[in-house]
Amino acid sequence: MSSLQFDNISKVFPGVKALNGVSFEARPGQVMGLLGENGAGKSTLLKILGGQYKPDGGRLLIDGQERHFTSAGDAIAAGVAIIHQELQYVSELTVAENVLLGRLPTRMGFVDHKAARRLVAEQLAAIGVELDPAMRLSELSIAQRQMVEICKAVMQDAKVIAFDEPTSSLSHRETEILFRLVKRLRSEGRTLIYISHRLEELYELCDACTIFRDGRKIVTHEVMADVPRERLIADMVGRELQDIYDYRSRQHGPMRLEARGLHGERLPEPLSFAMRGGEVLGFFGLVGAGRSELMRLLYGADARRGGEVLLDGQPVAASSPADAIAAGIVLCPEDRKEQGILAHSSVAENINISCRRHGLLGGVFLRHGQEAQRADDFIKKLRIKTPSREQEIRLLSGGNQQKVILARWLAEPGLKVLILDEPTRGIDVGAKNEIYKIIHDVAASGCCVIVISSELPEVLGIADRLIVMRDGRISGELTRDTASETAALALALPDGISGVPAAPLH
Amino acid sequence: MTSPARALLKEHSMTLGYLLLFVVLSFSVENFFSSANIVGLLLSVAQIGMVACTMMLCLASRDFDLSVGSTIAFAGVLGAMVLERTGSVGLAIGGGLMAGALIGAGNGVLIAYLRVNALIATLATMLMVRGLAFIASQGQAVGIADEGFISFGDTAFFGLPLPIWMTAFCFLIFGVLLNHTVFGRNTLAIGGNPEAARLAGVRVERLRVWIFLLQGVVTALAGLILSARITSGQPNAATGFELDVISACVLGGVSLQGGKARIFGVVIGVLIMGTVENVMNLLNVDAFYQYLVRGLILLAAVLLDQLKTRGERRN
Amino acid sequence: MTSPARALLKEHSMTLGYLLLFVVLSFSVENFFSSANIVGLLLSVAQIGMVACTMMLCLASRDFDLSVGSTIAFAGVLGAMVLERTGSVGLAIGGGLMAGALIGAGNGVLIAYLRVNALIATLATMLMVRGLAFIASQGQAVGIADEGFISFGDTAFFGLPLPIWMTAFCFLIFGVLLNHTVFGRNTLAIGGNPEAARLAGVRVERLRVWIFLLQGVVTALAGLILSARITSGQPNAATGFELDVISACVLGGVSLQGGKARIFGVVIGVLIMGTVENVMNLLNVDAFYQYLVRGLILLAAVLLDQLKTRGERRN
Amino acid sequence: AEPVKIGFLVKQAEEPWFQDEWRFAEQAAKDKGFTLVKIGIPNGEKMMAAIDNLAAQKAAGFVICAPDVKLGVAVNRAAKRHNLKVMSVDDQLVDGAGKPIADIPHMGISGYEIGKQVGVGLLEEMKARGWKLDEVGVLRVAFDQLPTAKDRTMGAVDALKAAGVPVANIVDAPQAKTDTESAFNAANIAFTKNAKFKRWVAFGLNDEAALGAVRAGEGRGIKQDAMLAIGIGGSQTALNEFTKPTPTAFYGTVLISPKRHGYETAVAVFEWATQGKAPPPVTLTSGTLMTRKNQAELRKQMGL
Ligand SMILES: Nc1ncnc2c1ncn2[C@@H]1O[C@H](COP(=O)(O)OP(=O)(O)OP(=O)(O)O)[C@@H](O)[C@H]1O
Ligand SMILES: Nc1ncnc2c1ncn2[C@@H]1O[C@H](COP(=O)(O)OP(=O)(O)OP(=O)(O)O)[C@@H](O)[C@H]1O
Ligand SMILES: O[C@@H]1[C@@H](O)[C@@H](O)CO[C@H]1O
Ligand SMILES: [Mg+2]
Ligand SMILES: [Mg+2]
Repeated sequence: MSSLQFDNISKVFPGVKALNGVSFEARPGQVMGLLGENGAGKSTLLKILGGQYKPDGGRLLIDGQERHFTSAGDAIAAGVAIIHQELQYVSELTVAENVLLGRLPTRMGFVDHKAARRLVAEQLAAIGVELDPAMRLSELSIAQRQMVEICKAVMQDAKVIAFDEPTSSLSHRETEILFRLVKRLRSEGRTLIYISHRLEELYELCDACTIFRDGRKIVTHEVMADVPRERLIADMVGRELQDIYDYRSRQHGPMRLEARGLHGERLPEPLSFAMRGGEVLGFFGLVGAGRSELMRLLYGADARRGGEVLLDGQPVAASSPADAIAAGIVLCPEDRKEQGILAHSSVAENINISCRRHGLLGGVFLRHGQEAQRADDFIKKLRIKTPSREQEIRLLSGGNQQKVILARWLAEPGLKVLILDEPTRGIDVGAKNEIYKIIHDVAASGCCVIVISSELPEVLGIADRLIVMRDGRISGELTRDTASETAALALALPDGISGVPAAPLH
Repeated sequence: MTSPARALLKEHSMTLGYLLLFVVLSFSVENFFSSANIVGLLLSVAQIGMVACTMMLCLASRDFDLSVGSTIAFAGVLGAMVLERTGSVGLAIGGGLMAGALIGAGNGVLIAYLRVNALIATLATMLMVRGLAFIASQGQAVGIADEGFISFGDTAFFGLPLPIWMTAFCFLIFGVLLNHTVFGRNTLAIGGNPEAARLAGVRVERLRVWIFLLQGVVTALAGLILSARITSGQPNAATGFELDVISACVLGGVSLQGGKARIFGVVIGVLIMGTVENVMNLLNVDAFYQYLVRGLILLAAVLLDQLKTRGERRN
Repeated sequence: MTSPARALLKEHSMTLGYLLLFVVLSFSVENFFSSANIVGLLLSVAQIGMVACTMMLCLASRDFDLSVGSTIAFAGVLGAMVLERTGSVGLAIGGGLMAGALIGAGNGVLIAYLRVNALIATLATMLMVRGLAFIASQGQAVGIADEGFISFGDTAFFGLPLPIWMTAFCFLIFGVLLNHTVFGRNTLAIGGNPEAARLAGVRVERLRVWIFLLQGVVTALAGLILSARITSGQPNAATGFELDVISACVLGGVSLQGGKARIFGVVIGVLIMGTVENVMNLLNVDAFYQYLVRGLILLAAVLLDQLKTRGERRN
Repeated sequence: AEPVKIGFLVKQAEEPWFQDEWRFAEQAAKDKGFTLVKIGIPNGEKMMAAIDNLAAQKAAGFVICAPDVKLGVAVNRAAKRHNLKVMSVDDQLVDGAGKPIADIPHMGISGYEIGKQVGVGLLEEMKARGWKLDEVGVLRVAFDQLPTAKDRTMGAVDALKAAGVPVANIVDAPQAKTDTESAFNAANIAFTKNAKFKRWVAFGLNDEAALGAVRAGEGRGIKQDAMLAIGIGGSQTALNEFTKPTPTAFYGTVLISPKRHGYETAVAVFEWATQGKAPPPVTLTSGTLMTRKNQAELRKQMGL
């Protein structure tokens, strides 16, 4: 099997030095973790490895041999497989076709659909994923699509496999599967690269790690287990960070938001919950538990079959997101790319799209100066890494895009209820810490904050109270004092399954 | 109803809808259900049908081709001219097809490699090719006298003229191509998500050029057959043809956003277009009202399809 | 070069290119740079220019409108008929605009609420509205005798006829609308990512209906002005107009994928279209070669633009 | 017995001229007791479909104005195949070599001759106004993609040339489409290029083309006293000009009779199919110059 070496790699985009003389090496049978703040250049490095970008300088060596990839096909042919941060699938094709895209088996010139399904079914089974290879990707949940992507990479039988934040849209069960898979691949002697912002994961999987900051390599630790957590964080963000959740208990106000009997197409039964002003309410559950569905109903994004929402005792006629926003309820959606960003618009535009209606000149014209100022303020406040507010948002790193969407809602002046669906997905520790601070600040100002997260430590760390969902139902509620990983998981997992190894708490 | 049965019904609702329409028309419209009329109907959509096969691929790969009408005209004119000069049917057909291939490949290169917007690129070729057809023929129709060539247009096998067989053959070929070859699956992939296809090692640019090239060849073939049927190459033939073909595809469920195509749907789309036209003429509908009816039918068909997909989503 | 200067240059490269072209033509083509010719050129693109303003919005929101040509004809015919019956200029204009608004709103409702594919929906209205124009006028041009109405077509201010002022005014209005209002920004947003826009509080459906409605009104206005210019409402006016307008927009950098639009670009796009036509006629280019040249110019313009964006990406 | 069906296929159903032809053919159908089937055939493909369609309806024969005269062989073959009687109207069908097809009887105008009438009409009025031939610009609104359009305008050109108009005075204004606006734009440019002429005569393939030239002239101050235009057809477009309170530069139009064309051809095919009475091989109808002055009486004469 092969070793992988980056030698003095550089890549410049207009206004951004994404990589600046990065060198390190990954060996066969090793999992090399890559860490770094959002925009540090991790994904860019993988895109160079995958033949998507040409480096502006430096060399890429596999088994000591210099490689120049001019297309993704070259990289695949050289035995490199990449699982990209932004999922790359074709929704109208089947699981089997997606997995074998570009390499469909043929018989006498015709696609051998049966063989394709069999091959993929075998591989899925080997990994431990239950999926029908004949289903179309459009019918699957994001997590399932992610598993398909992983299967695709594994099936290339590559010598070098790189994972770019593979767990960001997986929940517990799939994460387990993935971990097992990574360990197996390592034992087969492949060279693995693993990017994640979740330190627990890195500790569990990686043998060594390399830390990036601002496009530069800071350090490579050859033995991951020896490096203390604080050290990793300090290397990454360039400063010390104590408790990243930074929980502060607050005084809760009177009852503020009540959802009564919300009923929608994908929920088996009507759901209700209520919360006080100043409260941070966590929603936990496995993928597909129905948390997003519930919040979309509340927000007016999906058609309601029944139920009502009361805000400060007054019914909110939210039949569309616009109505909800007008009432002070905002939602930061889970699927950033599909539902969050206006890809070709600028950072400033993405921030101002909603709140600008308050500051119109004569009720009609935009105040460009004010909008620019607001954008700059948020870029500074949330440390959004962008060459300017005019940069197209799609050119930002994933984590920074997330911050821009968050800024969009924090800019709402009449904010009363802030719903965050997986807000820290793909966000670095430093930025997470900032987001948690913001969550607490917003709550402290008397707003309701709802946080959906599949990261158990996170919800436990920041929420005052936790609602757990399972199969479209609310399966239980935990207060901050009674909440623990085991308690939450017991409520989230299907009956009869227990003994799930809990990730170590910080 | 059991779920697979329902799925099947949904899958083929358009087909069933068309069959129903067909039966109703057979009973209500005089002369509709006669072999002469059915043959006439099929002949009237032969060209559209052939080109719809490749247009389906083109749309499925998220592209667009406005130049087909001009290509039909040019291939017909060229074929007729070659025939006039050389008297060789082989050369005439070869020349026409070659021209189609070149036009298609040109479109493909412009769009795939030079990244010109497909609408503009093919609008430009549409103009240029039409210009060439006029220039080559000096604006005059080029007559065809060769009986061998003309027989392509009207020789019948088992009661059906050759053009109908050719169209059926195209549907077969391209159906297989779409569903059972790597070419077809990759076409859907680059339409559904070009980036994903590229990252999976699909040679996106090359594939797109091939699709356009095929489209050019098939369109040229349609043009040659048309010229045989009307015994002349006409420089102003098939104006507006492109919109008819695209409509037939979209009626058949091919998505303009790429990534979705079903050959069966396209067959139905083509038949709907032809049937409407045919019945209106049988019923002697006033020319002005024909516009109205055609618009309404088009709307009705997509609305129906739309309601179906909506209902589906609800379930 | 400093970076902002370069950015500015890049931003306006199309404009600079056009200005260069203009200067070159002024020196090389006899009669080109004369006030009479410039006025004629501007008049010849007045209708296209007006409709391009709203088409820009339509494309920016990732929609498409093929019905504008028919709407021009229908509004003109209707205006002329109302004028004939009532003798009231106000009613004629009001009626025409109202019809345009209805057609536009109809398109909008079909597309936004009933979710019919925009190409098919507007193709259907294109057919139906053209049919209505023929039916209303019985296929005959409807004469206009009212001097007040006719004066809309030829009264001149500061040397420029009213239609040109109207077009300039449209560019101004829609430029402001696009860049300096929520309406414009939201239009770009729904074109860029409709789902994200909806979740960000944009009332997507309503906005789309408004865009089409505006398009209908402006198109009807263009139709009325045209009828004043040619002193009759002609049911077969402006065929093929839709493609001209869309081409002008795309030439001006409006993306068919939605989300991108610049009013300045559209102005340039419209001017390029008009200038090419104008110069070819001044140079006495043969009608058949005009097709060729028009295609080539179209290609050249987008290729140039394309190369520019590519160069940019390389840096 | 079922009534006999006779088809009437025209190349541009939207054109007023063909609407009129149809109207008169309909009249004939009523008078003689047959059924008329009207189908528009904008191109060769649609034409073939329409003939098949007629056969399916068991029609006995049809009258046709084909989208292109060279479609003659195809029309003939299709008619023979389905055993249909066929007669051409307006435009005479020819074979691949350009020779008129003898089997198909024809009634129509000669585009070239009509064009000549336009030229003669212009010459006469110029003379009446005392214009000097070498000082007048001649504007040919051209649409040479269409053979009949070329025939007509070249007929006019030839008539003018024969009378002594200098070739250098003849200016082409190619229109992009056959509507008024295209003619307007084309004429505008021609005026720009030839500012030296203070007086103009103009013509085109139809009334719409002539009208575009007139409006363009007015926009540049070339009004009724400095310009003369004659259209072809005698359509509503022309009549609208004549009803204006003050005369415009739209001086006249060569009126051709849709009545004879529509009525007589339909009857001829009907009688041919039912009584075996073959129509004469060629009947040419002539045009008449219609102006503001003689319009009422002329139209009455023609039964319009
Ligand atoms: N195509 C591009 N054009 C311009 N800038 C880009 C492009 N791609 C990436 N960048 C910039 O390069 C820098 C590195 O981005 P990259 O995606 O590699 O970060 P990352 O480390 O993967 O971050 P994250 O953890 O948020 O995914 C960022 O500042 C980003 O904005
Ligand atoms: N577009 C869709 N089409 C069909 N079913 C869907 C779709 N999106 C979600 N579902 C299903 O609806 C149910 C609830 O999904 P939802 O996204 O609300 O869950 P969640 O708890 O938020 O999980 P996640 O972590 O994936 O966001 C799941 O069974 C899911 O598979
Ligand atoms: O095409 C013309 C038509 O416009 C009418 O003028 C009659 O003759 C035909 O040739
Ligand atoms: Mg990344
Ligand atoms: Mg969710």
